[in-house]
Amino acid sequence: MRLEPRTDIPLALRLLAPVGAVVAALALCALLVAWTGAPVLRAYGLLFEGAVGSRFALTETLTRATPLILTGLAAAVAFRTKLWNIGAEGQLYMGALAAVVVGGGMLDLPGWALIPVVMIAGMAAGGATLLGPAVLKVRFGVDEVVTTLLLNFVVLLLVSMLLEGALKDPMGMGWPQSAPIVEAAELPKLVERTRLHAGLAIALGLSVLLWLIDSRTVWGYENRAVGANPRAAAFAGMPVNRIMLRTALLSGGLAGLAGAAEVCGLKGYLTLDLSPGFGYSGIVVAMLAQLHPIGVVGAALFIAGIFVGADAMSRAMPVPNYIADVLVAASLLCMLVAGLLARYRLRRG
Amino acid sequence: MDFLSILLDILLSAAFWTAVLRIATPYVLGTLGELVCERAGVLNLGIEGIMTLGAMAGWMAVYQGAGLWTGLVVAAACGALLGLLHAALTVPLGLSQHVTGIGVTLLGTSLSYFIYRLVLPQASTPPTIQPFQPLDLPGALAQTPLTYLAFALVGLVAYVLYRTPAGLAVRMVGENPAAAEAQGLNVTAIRIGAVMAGSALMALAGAFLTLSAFNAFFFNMVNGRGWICIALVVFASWRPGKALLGALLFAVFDALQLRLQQASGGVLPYQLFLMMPYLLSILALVLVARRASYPRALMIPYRKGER
Amino acid sequence: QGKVKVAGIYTVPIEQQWVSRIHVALKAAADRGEIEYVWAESVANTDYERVMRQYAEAGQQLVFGEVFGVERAARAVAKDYPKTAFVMGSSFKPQEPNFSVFDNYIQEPAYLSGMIAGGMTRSNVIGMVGGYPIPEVNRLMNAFMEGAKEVNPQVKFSVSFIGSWFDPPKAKEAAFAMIDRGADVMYAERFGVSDAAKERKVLAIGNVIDTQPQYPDTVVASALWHMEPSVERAIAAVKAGSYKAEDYGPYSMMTNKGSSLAPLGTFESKVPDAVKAKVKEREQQIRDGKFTVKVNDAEPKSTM
Amino acid sequence: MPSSLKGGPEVVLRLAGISKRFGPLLANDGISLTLRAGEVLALLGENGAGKTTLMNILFGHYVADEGSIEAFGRPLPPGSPRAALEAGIGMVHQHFTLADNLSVLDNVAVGTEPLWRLWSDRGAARRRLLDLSQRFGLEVRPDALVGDLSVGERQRVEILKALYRDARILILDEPTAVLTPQESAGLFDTLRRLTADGLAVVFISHKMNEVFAASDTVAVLRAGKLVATHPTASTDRAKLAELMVGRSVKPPSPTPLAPGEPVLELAGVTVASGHGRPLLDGADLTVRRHQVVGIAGVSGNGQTALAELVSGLIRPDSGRLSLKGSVVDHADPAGMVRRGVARIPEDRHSAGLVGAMAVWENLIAERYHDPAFSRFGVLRRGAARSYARQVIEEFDVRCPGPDARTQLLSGGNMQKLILGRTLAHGPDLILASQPTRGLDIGAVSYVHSRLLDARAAGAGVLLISEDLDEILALADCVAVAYHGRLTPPLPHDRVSVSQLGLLMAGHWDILGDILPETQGENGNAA
Ligand SMILES: Nc1ncnc2c1ncn2[C@@H]1O[C@H](COP(=O)(O)OP(=O)(O)OP(=O)(O)O)[C@@H](O)[C@H]1O
Ligand SMILES: Nc1ncnc2c1ncn2[C@@H]1O[C@H](COP(=O)(O)OP(=O)(O)OP(=O)(O)O)[C@@H](O)[C@H]1O
Ligand SMILES: [Mg+2]
Ligand SMILES: [Mg+2]
Repeated sequence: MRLEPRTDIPLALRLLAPVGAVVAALALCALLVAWTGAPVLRAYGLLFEGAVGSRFALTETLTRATPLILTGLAAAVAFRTKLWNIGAEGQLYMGALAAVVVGGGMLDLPGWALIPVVMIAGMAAGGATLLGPAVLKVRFGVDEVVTTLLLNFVVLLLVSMLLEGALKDPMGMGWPQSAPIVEAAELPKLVERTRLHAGLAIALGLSVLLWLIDSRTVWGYENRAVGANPRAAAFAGMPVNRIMLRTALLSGGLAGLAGAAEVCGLKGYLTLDLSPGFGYSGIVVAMLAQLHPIGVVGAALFIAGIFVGADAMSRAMPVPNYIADVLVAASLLCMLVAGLLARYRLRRG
Repeated sequence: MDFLSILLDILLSAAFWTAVLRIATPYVLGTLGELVCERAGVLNLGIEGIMTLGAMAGWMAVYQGAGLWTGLVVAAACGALLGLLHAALTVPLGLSQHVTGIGVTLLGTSLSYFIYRLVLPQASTPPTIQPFQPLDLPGALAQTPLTYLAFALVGLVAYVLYRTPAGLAVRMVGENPAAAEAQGLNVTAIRIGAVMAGSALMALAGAFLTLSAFNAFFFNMVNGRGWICIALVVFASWRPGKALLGALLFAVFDALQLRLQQASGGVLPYQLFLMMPYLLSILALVLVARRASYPRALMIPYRKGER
Repeated sequence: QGKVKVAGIYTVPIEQQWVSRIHVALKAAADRGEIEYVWAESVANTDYERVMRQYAEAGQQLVFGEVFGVERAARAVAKDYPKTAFVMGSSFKPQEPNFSVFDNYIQEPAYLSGMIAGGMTRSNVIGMVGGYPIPEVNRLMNAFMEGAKEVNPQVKFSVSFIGSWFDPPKAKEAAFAMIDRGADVMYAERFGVSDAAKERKVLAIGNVIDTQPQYPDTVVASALWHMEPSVERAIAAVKAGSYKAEDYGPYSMMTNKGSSLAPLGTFESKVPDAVKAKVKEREQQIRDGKFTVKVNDAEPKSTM
Repeated sequence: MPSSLKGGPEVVLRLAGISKRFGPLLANDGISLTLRAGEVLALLGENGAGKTTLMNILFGHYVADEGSIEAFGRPLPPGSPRAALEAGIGMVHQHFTLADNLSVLDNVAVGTEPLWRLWSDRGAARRRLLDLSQRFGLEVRPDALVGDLSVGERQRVEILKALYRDARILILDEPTAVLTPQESAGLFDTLRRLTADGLAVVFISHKMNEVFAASDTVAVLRAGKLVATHPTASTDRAKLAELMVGRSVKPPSPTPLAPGEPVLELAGVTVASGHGRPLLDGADLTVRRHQVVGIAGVSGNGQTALAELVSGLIRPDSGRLSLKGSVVDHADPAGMVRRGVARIPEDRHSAGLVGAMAVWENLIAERYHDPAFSRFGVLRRGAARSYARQVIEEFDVRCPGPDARTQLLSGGNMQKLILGRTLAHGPDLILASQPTRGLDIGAVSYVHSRLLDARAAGAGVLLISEDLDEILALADCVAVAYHGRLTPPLPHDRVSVSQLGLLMAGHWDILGDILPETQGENGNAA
């Protein structure tokens, strides 16, 4: 058996593939659900309901998708240029750190001015965090997969140190958390009485913007060239190192923005458990989207929906709530296979 | 006491080196496992999940009445199984090794938790087993059999890689799969085999945590050790001997920070000490980076008849 | 049929000592047939608010949990569901009308266990390994240190934090490191510490839960937390329709049987009588309200 | 053993009706061939004619859609390189299949022992390798890393790989494409020794002189079909060329032109290598308008450094590089393009083009900052596409259109793409580094005529090539590179191939005979 690339992919197949993937994942996990003794069909009904079945479910899915879109974009822009940034988690925390510092009352500005400043501060901090590994890569050829990965631990410890030291909330009763940001720095809610905040709008706007940059501008062109063949790009006269560093700033910036948006839109202050691995999930999101900025939105919504839905399901049934992560993982893997089967056909010989 | 004499004091104590060997063991096993996968050209970011599954499955087997060694076999088998999943997706299908690996980590971790909770729904104190005991030997030699096993495996893996036809085949498919195929080797089978073997080693690293270092399974117990192994493989320039060295070095940093943290009398934030192993690893990477020669086909999928 | 519907929302697995005390108390109530109990564990703080709402929407009458990382959001949810009773682990004040707070105020038995530790150490070095220096941990460590110093002014403490709640092998290594440097009594805030003590044949003091059955020759005493008084009080109030926001903190104290010093058990005969007498005296004073253990949430430091 | 009807040597290989499709493309169309022991069969055909595909089917890399293969009278199971190896077929691939990080011995021995054996007998393997290498005059160092070897040495390793497995049929896919003349000659020597032993050889080449020098039979493929099979002796160059491309191909004939002012001058340029001998060592060189200056030399004598220097990828450590009379201080690729240098890189796949990008994107790669192609950082895609259509048309790049992925172009068309990118703007200096390597004769003649057109239009051409025929056909004068040094320019009509060969080997003492006016340096350059 071998795989043969399809020359053109029928639209039906393109649409059917993700559906098939989800069905396959659900079928696989049905075994686990059945093992717990819960009725499988009802469980999946509840999953669907929990993900999109109500205004509340929908806004929750969107809320959870927001940081995923941003970290997904962070991974996508970096991977496009073959900068393997596995450190979005750390960059996210650095962005959040900057947000609580800048948004914590240091500046006395009205909301329309303060929010952009805080977001940009978050981006700057995230970008600066990735700049280090990028410089090491460009300068000394140090593998960035490893440095960015290791920096995640360092950043988390740094945040922990600051939360127990300089940034500790004096009103926090000793709990390691930062003082809350000022009200002017809070992102407005998109829907009343839900958690959905303007971070989603920022994320959506950025994915469109990045898509335009990628496909229409000199920047995007250079990024793609360097990603596909740095030697040829350098030969043609492109400043490869500068492009690499620029990409690092952007990618880290997007991850930092994810952190800032979580702080300003959702949480209001910084703790050590701001992110349940959004940085790592961003990689998954980006690759599911095949690094396409618009696709990132879809992939993030998908991952968020599965998680929120399965989590809700586990609440209504005697199923351990770890099923949510199992389902996300299974859907991811099935989605990868389905994407492949859409692009290739299976042939004998 | 001034800093230097404290340092000297620590470094000269047998207990320190006992701790180093103990701490190094899971890193040695995990790094070896990752190394075998990467030598065959497959990055395995599933390591964290595979270690978690190994820790859970090995422990669960023993908890259900199996012997400790049987538990190890069960862990290795479960690891190999997850490895097979990773390999099936990344080798014949050529899917992205990054994403598949992260997917495998997520799956391994969540599945372990799910199964653990399903089997022990009402545990409010983690149930325990009787783990491997340190051998009754003097000083740093007083280790559990698993530590000895890990160190023996370094030699074994090195021997297999450099002295057997199978090892040469593994290195070849990691360097240039097209060349391996032109020599009549089945690239797909060799890669799958290597990933499974490597994953079994990773699972042993996980099982060490529950069957030797401790006696119960905990959620989040692997705690990033797998990611460190990935860094150690790069540090080791994909060589088993250097992997051992890297794991020992990391363990030295870790054992040292635990001791310095106490000796510092709380003057410095404890996080600075916890950071030390990571920062020193990055520094070590910068120093070896120029000389590292990675397997050329690493992360590049090979599909027969495609170019 | 008057079963109260109760939900638990925990940010960590139910094996984590702190949470396990709530879980055990609620489970006991469920076993007695007083409540219907459901729970969600390992809920990330990002998701905490959603889970609270889902339980409230699902008609749970009483919700237990810990909101240390999500104080603001949790209180907002409570406002939105005034008919649901929330009893949450928190360092802050209760919030009218339905948001009650509790915490592990077990500094009293911790103080007493410190006295025993101070009396048992030969090397005058006591090792303490913690996860993170949060108030819930610091408070007990500080009380413990005070108690030890009362009995044994020479005693020195070695403190370290491992930066994780869930890494017993690492806690064990930290404990080994202390024992290597002379500690002969270990304060076991984390799982793993008692194992190190057992392996090295030194002593350990338990915390929050009683681990002497697992380590009969190692664990001398433990400061225990009992959530039962709080849980029973809340259930009764909900049942009676008289539930209101209040501070459940006192129900974790010794006077209300919310905490206790575990029986010495296997160490009954090994702890010097003088020490035992002193502890007994202090214990009585605490019960009588004649002695208060200071609540000190500052990060404890090594004194070596 | 059944012998053929004619009573000649035994038939060792029989391909019958081989067809292979790649999607819509019929790469091989009912091809039948036979090969006899001791025979050398040359397989000719344009780029993309299907030669490699046919050989890949024979060796089991691909599975034919139709047809069958017999080796030594037995059917060969399809799709298994292992079966092919076991049947005595060895293949030297068009692109080397060697692992750079492994030793020569490892590369040769891998897969020859049972996989589950608990040890490998490296001693025996080494003895066998050395023995073979001696027997066939293929000198190798068993413990050297392949990555450290020259292309010629790698070629030897590839052949040894096949011989090590007792190949009785050897397939060589463009084995000389990257070899120097000396290395090629060595290869053909070896082949003669092998065929004398009864080995049968299929060899693919674009170089006519090799076909005539080495083959007994020649088979020509065109667009997947076998169009002719002839004994080599009964045919000639022109006829073969016509069979291949379907039309007659004329060799280039440069018209004499008076050289103009200098466009490129190197004065005492040295480029250090980081270790040992410098890459370029006090090189002096002048290229004038209306002039083609050829650089001849065995690869590894400084040509790459010279090309990188003129491309702007590296800078001289000492000495001076001037363009059109002004010294270039901080050279970089973009600066060189701005100064009117057209650069044709040695390696079109990895340095010349971004394979994953569209044709139009590659065509503007050197000048996307030009206001014609971008404004305020936004690409003008329409303008770029229509420009690309123009270049495609003008340079006869055969591709579906400006949006085609560059990867899918054949080597010849990739080269035309690069020509189009660089020559479309009336350059002052053209750096042509191995411009026709691996191209078929149709494509070669196209590239040559383009270079000569540019020369006529006033450009100076620096032609770096390992193909002496090419240099002698195009260059007005030749400089030979040896150990990083360059001879003075030698007028092409005053120097012969054999003299060039001596100079390339370092015998610079003959310079005095060729250029009586200069004092022949100081004898041997070595
Ligand atoms: N793996 C493949 N997938 C798709 N098409 C292929 C593949 N390999 C070859 N082809 C097609 O088969 C045709 C023949 O290619 P092949 O490599 O055999 O040409 P060739 O005669 O060896 O050319 P050259 O002289 O340039 O080496 C090509 O035009 C190409 O379109
Ligand atoms: N992945 C692919 N899928 C489809 N066709 C391909 C692919 N790769 C190459 N081809 C086709 O193969 C043909 C020949 O490609 P190839 O790379 O062999 O060119 P070439 O002329 O041999 O190059 P070179 O001069 O470098 O040897 C081209 O016509 C191209 O369309
Ligand atoms: Mg070919
Ligand atoms: Mg070719």
